[in-house]
Amino acid sequence: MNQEPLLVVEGVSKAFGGVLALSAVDLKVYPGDILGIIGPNGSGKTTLVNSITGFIQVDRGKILFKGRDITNMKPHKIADMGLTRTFQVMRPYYSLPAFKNLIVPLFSPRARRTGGWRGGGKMGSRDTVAVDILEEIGFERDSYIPYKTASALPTGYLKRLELARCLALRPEIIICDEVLSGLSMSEMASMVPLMEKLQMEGITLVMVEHRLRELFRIANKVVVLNFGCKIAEGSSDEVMESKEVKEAYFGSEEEVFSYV
Amino acid sequence: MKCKRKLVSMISVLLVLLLFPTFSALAAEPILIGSPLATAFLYGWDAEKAIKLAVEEINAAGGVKVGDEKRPFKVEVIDTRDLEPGVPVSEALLAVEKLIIEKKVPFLVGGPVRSEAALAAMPLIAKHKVVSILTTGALSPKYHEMVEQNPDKFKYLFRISGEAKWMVVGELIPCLQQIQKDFNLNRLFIMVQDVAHARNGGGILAKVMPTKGWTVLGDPVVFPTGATDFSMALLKAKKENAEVIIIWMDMPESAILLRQWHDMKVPALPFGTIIAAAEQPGFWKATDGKGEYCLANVVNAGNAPSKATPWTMKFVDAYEKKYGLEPEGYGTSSSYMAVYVLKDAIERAGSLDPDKVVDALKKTDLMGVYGRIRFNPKNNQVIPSLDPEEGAVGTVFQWQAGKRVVVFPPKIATGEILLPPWMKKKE
Amino acid sequence: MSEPAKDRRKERLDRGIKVRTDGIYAISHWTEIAYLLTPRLLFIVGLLLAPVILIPFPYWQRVLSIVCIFALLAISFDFLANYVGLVSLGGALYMGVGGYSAALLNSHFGLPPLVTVPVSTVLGGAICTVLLLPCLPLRGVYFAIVSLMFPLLAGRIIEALDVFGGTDGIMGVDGFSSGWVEQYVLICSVLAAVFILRRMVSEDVGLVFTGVKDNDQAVKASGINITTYKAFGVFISSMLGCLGGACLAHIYMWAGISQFALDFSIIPIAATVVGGGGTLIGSVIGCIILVPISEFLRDFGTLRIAVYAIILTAFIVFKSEGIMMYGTRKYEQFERWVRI
Amino acid sequence: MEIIIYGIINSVTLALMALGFTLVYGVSRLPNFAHGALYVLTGYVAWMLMYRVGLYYPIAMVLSLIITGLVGAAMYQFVLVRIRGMAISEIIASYAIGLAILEGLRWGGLKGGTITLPPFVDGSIELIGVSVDYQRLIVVLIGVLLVGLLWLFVNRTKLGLALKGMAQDERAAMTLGIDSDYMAVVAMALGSVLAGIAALVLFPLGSIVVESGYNVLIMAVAVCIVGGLGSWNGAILAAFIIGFAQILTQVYLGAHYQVVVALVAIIVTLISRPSGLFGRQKELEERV
Repeated sequence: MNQEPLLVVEGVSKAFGGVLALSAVDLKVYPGDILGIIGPNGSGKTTLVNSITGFIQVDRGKILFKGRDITNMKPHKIADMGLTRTFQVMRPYYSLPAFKNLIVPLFSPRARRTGGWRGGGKMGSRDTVAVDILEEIGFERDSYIPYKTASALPTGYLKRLELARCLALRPEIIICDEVLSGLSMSEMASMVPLMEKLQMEGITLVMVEHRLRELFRIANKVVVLNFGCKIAEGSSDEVMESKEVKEAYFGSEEEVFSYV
Repeated sequence: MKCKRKLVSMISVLLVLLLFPTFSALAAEPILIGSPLATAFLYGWDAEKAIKLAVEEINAAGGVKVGDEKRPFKVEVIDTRDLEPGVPVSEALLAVEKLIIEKKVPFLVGGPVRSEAALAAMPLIAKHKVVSILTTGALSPKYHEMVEQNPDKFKYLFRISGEAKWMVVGELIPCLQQIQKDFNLNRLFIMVQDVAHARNGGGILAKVMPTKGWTVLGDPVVFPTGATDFSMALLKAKKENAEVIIIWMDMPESAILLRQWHDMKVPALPFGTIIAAAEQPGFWKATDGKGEYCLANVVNAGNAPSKATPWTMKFVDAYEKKYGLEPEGYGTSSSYMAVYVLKDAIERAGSLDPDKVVDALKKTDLMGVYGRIRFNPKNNQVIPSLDPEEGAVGTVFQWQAGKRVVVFPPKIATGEILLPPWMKKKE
Repeated sequence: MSEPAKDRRKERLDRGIKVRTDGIYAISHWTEIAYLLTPRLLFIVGLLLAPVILIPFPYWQRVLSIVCIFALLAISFDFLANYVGLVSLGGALYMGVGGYSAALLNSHFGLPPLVTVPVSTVLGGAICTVLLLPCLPLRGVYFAIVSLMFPLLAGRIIEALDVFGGTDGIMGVDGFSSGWVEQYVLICSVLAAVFILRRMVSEDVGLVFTGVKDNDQAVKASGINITTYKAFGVFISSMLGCLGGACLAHIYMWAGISQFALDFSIIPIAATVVGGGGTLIGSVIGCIILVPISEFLRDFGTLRIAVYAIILTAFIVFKSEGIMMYGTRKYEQFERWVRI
Repeated sequence: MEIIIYGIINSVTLALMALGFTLVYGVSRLPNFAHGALYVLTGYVAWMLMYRVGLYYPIAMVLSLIITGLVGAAMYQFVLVRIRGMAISEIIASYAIGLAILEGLRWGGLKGGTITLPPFVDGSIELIGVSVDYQRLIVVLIGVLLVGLLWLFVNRTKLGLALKGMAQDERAAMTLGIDSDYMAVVAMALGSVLAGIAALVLFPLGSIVVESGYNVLIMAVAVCIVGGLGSWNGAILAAFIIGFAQILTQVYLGAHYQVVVALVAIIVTLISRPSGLFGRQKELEERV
């Protein structure tokens, strides 16, 4: 991969009160990557996501997206450039049917510029486009599921809904904050091919995860955070072998296997 | 969608609307007087009591002679709420409209009380050709100035109580001159409330007094309505050796000012041009007697016991007999008088026709509770004077040993101004 | 309704006719059409005819105008609170800005009421939006408190600076050419506001507003600037308030500091609570109920406010859904006890 | 000099007004907008007991405090508990109750500003060339005493510690066996009593009028917001900032800007530093 990196994070630091949540984290994401970010609880993963997407202001460091400086830009501007994210705590618009949840992103300037999903132009109303996207992401089109109110959907569908919300923007990068956690085995099993499919369609994915096994299967590069510092980077195998990771993250070897 | 409930509620509202006005339409015989007053506040309730007293007396004496028949008065009091905090003036206007449109009153006696409400009501009252005599509250000179500018449109609007300009030029300044002569005091400190008439009045004083040999200490200190702490201004007055403090506030909190003045022993005579708290008989109790030596202007004679005319004490006694206390705020005697003036005008006009009554009112010349009542033909404002034989006299009194002693104008005075013991008479 | 027993619960079911009228079958039979149209027509025709019905009671015609002004404020509050998620306790700000701008336009530039009302609606809306712009990032109680402060402050500033006529206010504003113009301008505005807004909130834009209210993070992440939409919401709602204020200024031929009075902030909220928040029509119904009550209670002086407050508390605590929601439920559903 | 002395007096006055409000909010996250009404109620009840019933002043004071405490507790127990957590409903309902109390009192005859409580000690004293009446000194004294006692109560007694626990994390406190509803009732009663104490020491300076209820509420809210809602240190600091700012504007700008100062302080604080001077990060997230 000799391309220009799509997303560059340089020396980003962020402190809450006296606690250093991120200290000088570097990151490079290339087009087509699936980058995994792992780390124990409280290691600053979500803070990193929030910093990149502009939801919190960083203290130091620089974030570049497609060569443009997006450090501390407003979240909606960053999303408008094509860098979207999902939320760890899913909060869909519960009172609305699933497909209506997508109206909001479809109404955004970016979605209107890019002409909705697929093919561009005025391909029917936003409702049809929304159902198309949901089908894309695994909602059965002719079933009642896309029309069900969001509050009645199971977790698996809610996670997909989060992804669908990102897809509606036709993003270049999706940063997935724990889309796999909290899912049942079968739900996860169908989620992994979905991620791969998105990669095939040319979307770069950054996945922040707890579930190491599935992540290692799809990620082509993994970054490990601990106490706000990057302690390892590389392919999944390299990371697994890394001594720092084992010591800092997993503790002892027995625990590694019990965890994975 | 929706709403059997809505239907039910709408119908019931309509029903109530249909039924309500029929009650009041029945009594046609008496002559209705509408009184828009802020009945929960001083200047409202005292006026209400006075108007009712006058109506009772007139009816007991047989009523009003209109042409050949004798008809009684009937008062319709309505709460304008215009002195309540947070209530818009439009409420007062709605109340006035209710009197005019629904109760169909041909005459208004009383408020609205607050100056801006009274001013705002002018076009409305004029539009309906209702004869109105303003008796309480509003002191703004703008009221009769508007009448003067637009004599045709506003010819129905009279004011029988005093107004701010005369109070300053005709009463306050001469009274201060007298104090200067008697006690050799000449350092003046001005405290006013943040309302138009008070600020204007304070401004005029600050401009005029230096030409009369007084030293005015700084600009008037303006307090917001409802202020409860006056110590900073009092300290300043004390530091700058003020000798007379002019207070112009129509809020009850002014009692606090006087308590603070007493507690701090500020060596200056408090002179309330308008000082709502001190006007009331209950003031002595409210301040535990700390308001002694406070001077207050109650606009018209009769609001405190005096011998301005033979009628004055008669009114004061009747009021005290009926309500158990002496007349209260500055709108009391004028409200009482307005009913009699109206009766007089109706009897002379011999009809209830507004234009005829207006003409009769303009020719009023009656020896009343506070002197000779005549209206200035140009602006329908009662003609003021320092002599009860000449016009409507004001009253400045001083609290002395729990009593209100009238000290100005000299013609009706019942006592002398006293200085508080902690003030030394200058030589 | 009897006391709920332990072994049974209340079940609510949609009425058959409600279900039928949800879809295309709504036009299949006159009963269905009537079911749908009656309440709406009742509302529209009732409001439109009200001035005519009230001809014998001219005073109540005027009360109707006041009802409409409060209704505009209540709709404005309801829309902003329940669709945009900004609880504004400062309806009086809109009222005052609208009133002052209409009065100034009329007395300084001599524009007739039918011009000043729309102009000051838009102008006032813009002014209020600009004033509130710095507060838009605040949420919930904090926005509520700041918005409550604005009208108080505006009144104080006019008082202290002695501008726009100071405490006397602006007098000599032209009235509407007749009572009919006044009433129908107001009634049509209320109806238009209700139906346009109800349509708008169910459109895609409305969904974005709902999104801003429910989950602004997700809206931000969807590449939408929430401040723009909040500002837009404030603009719409302040336009309604300013419209009311402008009309009030012309009705009473006067504008003054007391147009920033607390009543203009409190009564619309009370009406919305009583009528049912989030329905827009509910707030109008609330005003239709509360404002006349206030008139009946006038003879009792300040007790009126106490009664008002008690009604308000009772509704908030015991029937927080409001009359409108309650009515809708009764109209569309029936209830029965089932054993469990 | 007088700026300092009267600044302190004014600040302590504000702190007294705000203490009850911030206590209730701190413990149970309940913005008690009936605060001003409870303030006036205490003064009125004390006056009634003294002049209509004829009790001794101290007894009347204690009794009126008890009554106010009960009213506050009842208000929570019967009304506010049903709408816990819905902030806007809480504001509207408590404000409405306050309104009902205040306007009911006005209707029942509390008007005109002719009734007042006697000062504890009459007279005044020269303090470094500035004359101050004793009552104001007592206000400062009681204010300081009250803050001290409150601190002791919160940090040294079981009930106080429970309240503090509630204030910090209601759920955690519940898991530790603290009955949160009971605590909220206690806090509400305590807050009402604090409002009552403020009324009893402040009313002798003025007269008992309904309007003071609204003023006290505005000032209490202003102080608490500037200081950070629920933060006691913040409230006291904010009372001093606003207190001195008011005195300074009164001296240099004019008394009618006093309220403007408070309002501007609120708006500026909320816009620039939404959590107030002493607010916590968690609250910041709630607000912005």
